[in-house]
Amino acid sequence: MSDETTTLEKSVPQPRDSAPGEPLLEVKGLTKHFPIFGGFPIKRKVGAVKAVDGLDLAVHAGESFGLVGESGCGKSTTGRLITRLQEPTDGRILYRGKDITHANRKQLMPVRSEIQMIFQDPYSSLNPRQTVGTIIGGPMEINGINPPGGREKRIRELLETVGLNPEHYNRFPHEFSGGQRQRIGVARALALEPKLIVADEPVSALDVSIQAQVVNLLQKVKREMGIAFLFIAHDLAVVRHFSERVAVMYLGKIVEVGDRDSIYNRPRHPYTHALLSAVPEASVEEIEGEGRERIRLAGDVPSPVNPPSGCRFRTRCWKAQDKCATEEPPLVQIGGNRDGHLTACHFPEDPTTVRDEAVILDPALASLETSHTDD
Amino acid sequence: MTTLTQTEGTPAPTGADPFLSVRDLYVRFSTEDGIVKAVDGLSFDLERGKTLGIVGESGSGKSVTNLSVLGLHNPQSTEIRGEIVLDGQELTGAPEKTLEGLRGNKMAMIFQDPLTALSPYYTVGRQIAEPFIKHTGVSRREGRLRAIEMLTKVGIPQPKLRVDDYPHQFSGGMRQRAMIAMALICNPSLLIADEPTTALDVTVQAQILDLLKDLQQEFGSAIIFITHDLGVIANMADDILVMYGGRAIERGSVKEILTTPQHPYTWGLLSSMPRLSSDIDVPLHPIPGTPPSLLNPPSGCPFHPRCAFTDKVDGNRCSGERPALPAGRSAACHLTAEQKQSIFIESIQPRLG
Amino acid sequence: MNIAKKRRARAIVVALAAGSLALTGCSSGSKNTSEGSNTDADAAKQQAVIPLGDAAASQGPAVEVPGAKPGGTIRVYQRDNFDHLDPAQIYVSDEGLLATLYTRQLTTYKTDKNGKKVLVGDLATDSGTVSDGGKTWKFTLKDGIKFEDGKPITSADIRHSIERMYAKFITDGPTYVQQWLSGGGTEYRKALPDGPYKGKHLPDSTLETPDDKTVVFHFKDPQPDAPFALAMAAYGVVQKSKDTKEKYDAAPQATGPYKIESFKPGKSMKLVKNENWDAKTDPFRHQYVDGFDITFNHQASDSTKRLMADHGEAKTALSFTNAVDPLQTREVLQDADASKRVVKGYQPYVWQMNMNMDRIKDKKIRDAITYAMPNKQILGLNGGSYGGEVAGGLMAPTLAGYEKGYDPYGKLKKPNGDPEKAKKLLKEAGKTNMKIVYAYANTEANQKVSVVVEDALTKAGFDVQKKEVDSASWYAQMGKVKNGFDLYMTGWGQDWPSASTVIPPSYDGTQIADGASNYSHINDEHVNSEIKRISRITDIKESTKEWQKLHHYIVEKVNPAAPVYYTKQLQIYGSKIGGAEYSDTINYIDPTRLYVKK
Amino acid sequence: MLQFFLRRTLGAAVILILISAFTFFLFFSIPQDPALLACGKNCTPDSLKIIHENLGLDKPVPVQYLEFMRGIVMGRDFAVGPCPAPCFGYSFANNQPIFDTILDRFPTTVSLTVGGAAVFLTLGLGAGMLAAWKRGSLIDKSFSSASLVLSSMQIYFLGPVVLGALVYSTNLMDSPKYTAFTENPAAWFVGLLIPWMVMATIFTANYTRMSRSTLIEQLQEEHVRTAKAKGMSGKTVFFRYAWRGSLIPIVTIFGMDLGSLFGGAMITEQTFSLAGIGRLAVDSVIKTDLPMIMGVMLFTATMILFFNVIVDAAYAFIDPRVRLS
Repeated sequence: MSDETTTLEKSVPQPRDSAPGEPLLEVKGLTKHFPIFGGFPIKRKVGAVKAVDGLDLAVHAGESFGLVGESGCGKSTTGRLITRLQEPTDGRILYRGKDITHANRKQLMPVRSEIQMIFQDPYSSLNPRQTVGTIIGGPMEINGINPPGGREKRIRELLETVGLNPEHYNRFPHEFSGGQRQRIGVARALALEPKLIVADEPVSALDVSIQAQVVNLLQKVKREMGIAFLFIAHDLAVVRHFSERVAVMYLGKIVEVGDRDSIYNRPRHPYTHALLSAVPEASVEEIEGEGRERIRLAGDVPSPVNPPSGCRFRTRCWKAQDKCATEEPPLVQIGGNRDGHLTACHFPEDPTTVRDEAVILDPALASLETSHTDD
Repeated sequence: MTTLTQTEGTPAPTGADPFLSVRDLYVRFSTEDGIVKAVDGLSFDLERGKTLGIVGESGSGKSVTNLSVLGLHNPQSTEIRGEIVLDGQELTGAPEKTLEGLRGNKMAMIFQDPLTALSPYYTVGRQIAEPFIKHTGVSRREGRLRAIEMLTKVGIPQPKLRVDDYPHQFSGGMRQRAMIAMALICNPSLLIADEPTTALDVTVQAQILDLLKDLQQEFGSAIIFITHDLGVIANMADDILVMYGGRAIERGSVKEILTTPQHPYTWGLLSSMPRLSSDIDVPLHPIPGTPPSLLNPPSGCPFHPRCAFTDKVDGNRCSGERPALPAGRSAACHLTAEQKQSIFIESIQPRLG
Repeated sequence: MNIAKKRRARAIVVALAAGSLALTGCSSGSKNTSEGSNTDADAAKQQAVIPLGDAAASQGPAVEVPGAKPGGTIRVYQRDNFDHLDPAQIYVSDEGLLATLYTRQLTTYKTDKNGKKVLVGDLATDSGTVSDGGKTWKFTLKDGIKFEDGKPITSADIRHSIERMYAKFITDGPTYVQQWLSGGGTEYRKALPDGPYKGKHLPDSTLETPDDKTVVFHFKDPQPDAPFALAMAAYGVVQKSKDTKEKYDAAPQATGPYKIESFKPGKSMKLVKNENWDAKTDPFRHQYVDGFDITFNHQASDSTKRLMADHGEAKTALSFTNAVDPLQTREVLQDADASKRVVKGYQPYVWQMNMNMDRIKDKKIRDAITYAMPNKQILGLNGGSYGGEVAGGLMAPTLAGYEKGYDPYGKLKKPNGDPEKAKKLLKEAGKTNMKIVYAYANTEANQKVSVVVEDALTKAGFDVQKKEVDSASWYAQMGKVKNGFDLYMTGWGQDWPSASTVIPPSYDGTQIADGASNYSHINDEHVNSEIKRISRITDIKESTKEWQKLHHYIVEKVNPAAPVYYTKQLQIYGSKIGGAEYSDTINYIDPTRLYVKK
Repeated sequence: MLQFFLRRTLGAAVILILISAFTFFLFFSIPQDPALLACGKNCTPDSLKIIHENLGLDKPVPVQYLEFMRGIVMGRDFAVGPCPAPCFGYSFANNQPIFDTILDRFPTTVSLTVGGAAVFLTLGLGAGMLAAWKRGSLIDKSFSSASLVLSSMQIYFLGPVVLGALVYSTNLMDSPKYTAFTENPAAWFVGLLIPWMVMATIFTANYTRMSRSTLIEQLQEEHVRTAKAKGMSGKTVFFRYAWRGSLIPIVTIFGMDLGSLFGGAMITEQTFSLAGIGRLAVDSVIKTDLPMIMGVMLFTATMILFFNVIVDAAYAFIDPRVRLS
């Protein structure tokens, strides 16, 4: 237990570009296991998808905290747990120091308006039978908020804020393009003047040229209204652009967390390295294959039903040793890290960005490339 | 090249006849809402062993183009004009039997979502072996052996066992490997990859992209690589064709397109995407507006409603006159070469960091 | 015969099938509507007392059916399964009819050369010898009568057949003879609680079998009707060594001209010739056809269509008990070919509108209801003139003592009711706008009937409260003493052509109990004492006259139930069926006379 | 696979117990004395009492239920003699062993159901395939309109019409009749042809439409396009890839239709005067014949459950994803 507490303390650093003091949102040991039923003769719980498995993080007022990872790492579940769309199996969620982990509907009321969510799919997250005005006004109505000047006025203001024509108040979602719909989603989230927005892949369903529009909008909202973001995305470049602090998740756990510069320029965890090296860049270096690490992991992410023992990344890690299988590395500030840069690894990489030699773990690639060099 | 109906010019002539040559391709299909002008006068060439990247957003016509190369469009609702010549053989209007003989054999395709693109009802091995059996006439047993060989090649562990698995027993990355095995089993000269890594995680994407490149080296196939991701294309392609609104609007080598793009749309694409190396404090530069509807494409230059530089062009040329895409390294834009260069150097390049 | 068994499952369904207005008054113009004369003639035959035949009349073989030839199999379309084959359990017309083919009793009915009905000895040499003031009846068995297995029928078998009816598992059949021998109600069962199965027997003072050929019944009271009762199928003989108790119900031994070769309950039955039946011993049955091939589940509409179409097997087919579907009656009668292949006759049932005398105590009101009743309209909804005829009294035309034209309430003259008179009577009683609770079963026909009844009563000045009752439990609910209703229609039929099987069960005030058949709860001193008195009269002619008188008293002086209609039956048969004739004792086509035309 | 069947059997047993208990107690909740059935004329309270004792109706309902259920598993002794398991008792109405009666009637209903299903699956799927193959053609259009008309046909309407046309007025065929298959397969087939056709009409229409639309849907599936892209011929693509996928929704609907199929069989029995379970069910309810009601309910439920297992097995056969998860 003492171990966990130390980890916890260390995981809640005071980031440089955020105000000191009590974090807006604090998550301790958050866990979500989805039970799997089966067996004979009577169906019973035979296992669990360990979607989120003991997660600690803190988001401070006005900051953007990025959560990156590949599919199945639990980042979206984390978002839904924090917004209480799903019930956590274990752990605590503190909002402004108040425990809302298992708060009921009534207790949640005041908090609900302060934590809002933006969803990935702008097509399915808006009720097609409601007008834009109704959709954006919905949260106000549910929470019984009557802004001065009336709801409609407020809604028109919001439409303007997110860059939509206030005249379109009475239109239906299908009359808007994907990017515009996502703007509607943002307007709805803003309607209650939240303190924290959990944005789950807010731009990944959009066309490239539209993504930037929405990212800029979110940036503007964040700056002008001082709203904190929990920004969940798989696109490392977008997260880097938007978030001051970033956590990298792998199989339900945070493997590395730190400020933007630490994560992107001085990553310590091999997985962070692998992830960064895999991002294709539209640059000349990319064309010529220079200047960046080349790490090619083997296979896919293991199943969260039976995650590997010890360090969960060890099955795909080139540095893995026996210790990795037996001992789970704690998420701590290891030697050479800056304040608040925590890494969960027994054998971290050097804080230099670039590895000279390529790491090719994929057997097919390895054999193909050997045969080519033999030619 | 002034009339509206005139097509984009022919690409720069190369030494030999191109392996694949598409000329003045028009694809239209009728839907309940009207006629969709999916591809509107497209021409390009591809040489053996080379990779052509086609970049575009949704609705740019990039996928339709390639389905029509293989003749996979619905013949009842689709109208195709133009020439598609593969290795000297005319494909438009070719009888279905001929196309059947070519598909999966000389030309193969990899689709975006390997989960839906593989039949859930048959084993991976059977699906991989099927085109081989059909096109070479070997026995099932031989087909199976070949499938195992291909699975080994694309890096499926324990291929002798996994050959009898069903697609849903494979992980996403493995399924895409199986798709690649299936596409390459007959050693096709032309491989069309339609967003083959979009559905995959980034680490898996890196494996698949490298795999494709390595296999291309081994098989010597020409590849048409379709994607919306400029990063991926930078990694994969030799040449790039940028498509917008059913037309090609810029053509060039990878390096040319990424370092000295000429079309305002390409500028927009490049400056709107964040990069791992770009400045963080400056906002992104999105392209205003939304991609055009192909039911009712804009007149003149399809990009003009979203273009920030129409005022630099005299009169209403942008909205009234369709700019041609000249042969070779070029962009379909009414801006003069000087204008393009100065705008790029003054306002675009700084944004790209 | 009795409608009591039918009542739960069957009468209701009959009424359902007859639920059309199509026939009301429509048949008058068609050519084949001579229903008047010939059924009147039938009724006239029936209203006379059936004489008891002597030994000569009881001898076989039966008078040959003109033109009859042996051979062939007859297809039979039946609606309902034969639920009981054990004679002791038989109380319904369907099964009673079937029983005439495979089982024999001490007595039976035959039609003599003059077309007159006679009660004759069947297994017995004659219709019995009476002594001791009507208390003792002696029967002597014929020679050469055998069971299906060739064993001769002896008096011990007759004794066994009677004694087994005391056993607890026999619950469905009639109880006349048992009660006459050993006491009324269920009292008689105490005389032999386990039947003959545990070695006990009725004492000789009750039932005596002095030798193999002789059976003597010692009744507690004079029972002039004993030969009639013993003619019921229920008193068919059961061989002691072959008695399988409950299981006998599915596989009885035959004594009649046919035996049951196979029986699949609810599905099919095959009858074949019983080689051990000797025509010489049988005064009434024939054995022309080789067998009967019976299938069930044929609704009247189905059997009618098949027989009318007369294709293939239907040519040699008929239905024992299905009437012509009322909806197709006109079609059948107008079809030149089909109309030649029909027979019709009376059924033994009278439908009456009971007036609950516990609730409607004033006779003036009961009379008002009787006058108001729209008999013809009700009949119209139940098959019209082919489904029956308007009743003036409560005794059916098939009953000895029936008087044609008896009509104290003018129902024949004003068959649609006399609302004026009803109104006047009601006013006299000071009950104008009287609330009256009228119950009816929830079948289509009865629902339609309820409308015309309500209409007629309303016109007469009643405030009608309609109550719909589930048809399946109709008789169970009406049979309750405190049923809570004023008005409800029931049907009743005789067990043999004597008013003694109609008047006592329906109008004896001492018999009022839950489940009993005195539905109107009439409890009149005079009626009660007369029933007791007339039941003891040994001379049948005399008693018939007395019943007639009592009938008049009940209808005119008490009026417990408004007569509605007498039932009739129209049947159709295939073109290759010969000998089809309506039997006034079986109340259907007589199956024993049938042959297949070549 | 074994586990699957074991689990299903166990589940089925639980369902059957629930159904039986529900039926039994529901039966006694209606104010109707089943003893009346066996009580002739002069039915007095005394004679009813005797019948109650005979039928065991004098015991408390739960005791009766337990005895009944015990009889099914272990057999029972009646006054008539022993009744070996599975013993559903003797009919109140005609004292026949329930089990024998049902066994006797069952082949008819099963023949109707299975035959009818075979007819509509063959015709419906065949027509649907043809329509999808020739999409937009005259065949497709005429099938679509025909199926619209036919799907509004009811057995009790169509039955008499067909009988009138084929049997009564033209004598082209004999009246429908059940002959045991084991006895005379040809007579079995000919005798049930009309009922099958009539019974299958609505289903055929529905399955034509469904099979057409699911096939068209499947033809637009990506994996079908992949098959085409591999160079598979049109026929292979249609029959091997699209058709197989289209079976899954059809099997699903078929599983849901089982109940109405049995219902349809019952109506068909009435319409064509065939003695099957349906007729038995109606009769036993009208007559308040409890053991028969119970027997019919349990048999029908078992049958439906059994077919459901078959449907589930069919799923597994068609779709390996079901098989292996």
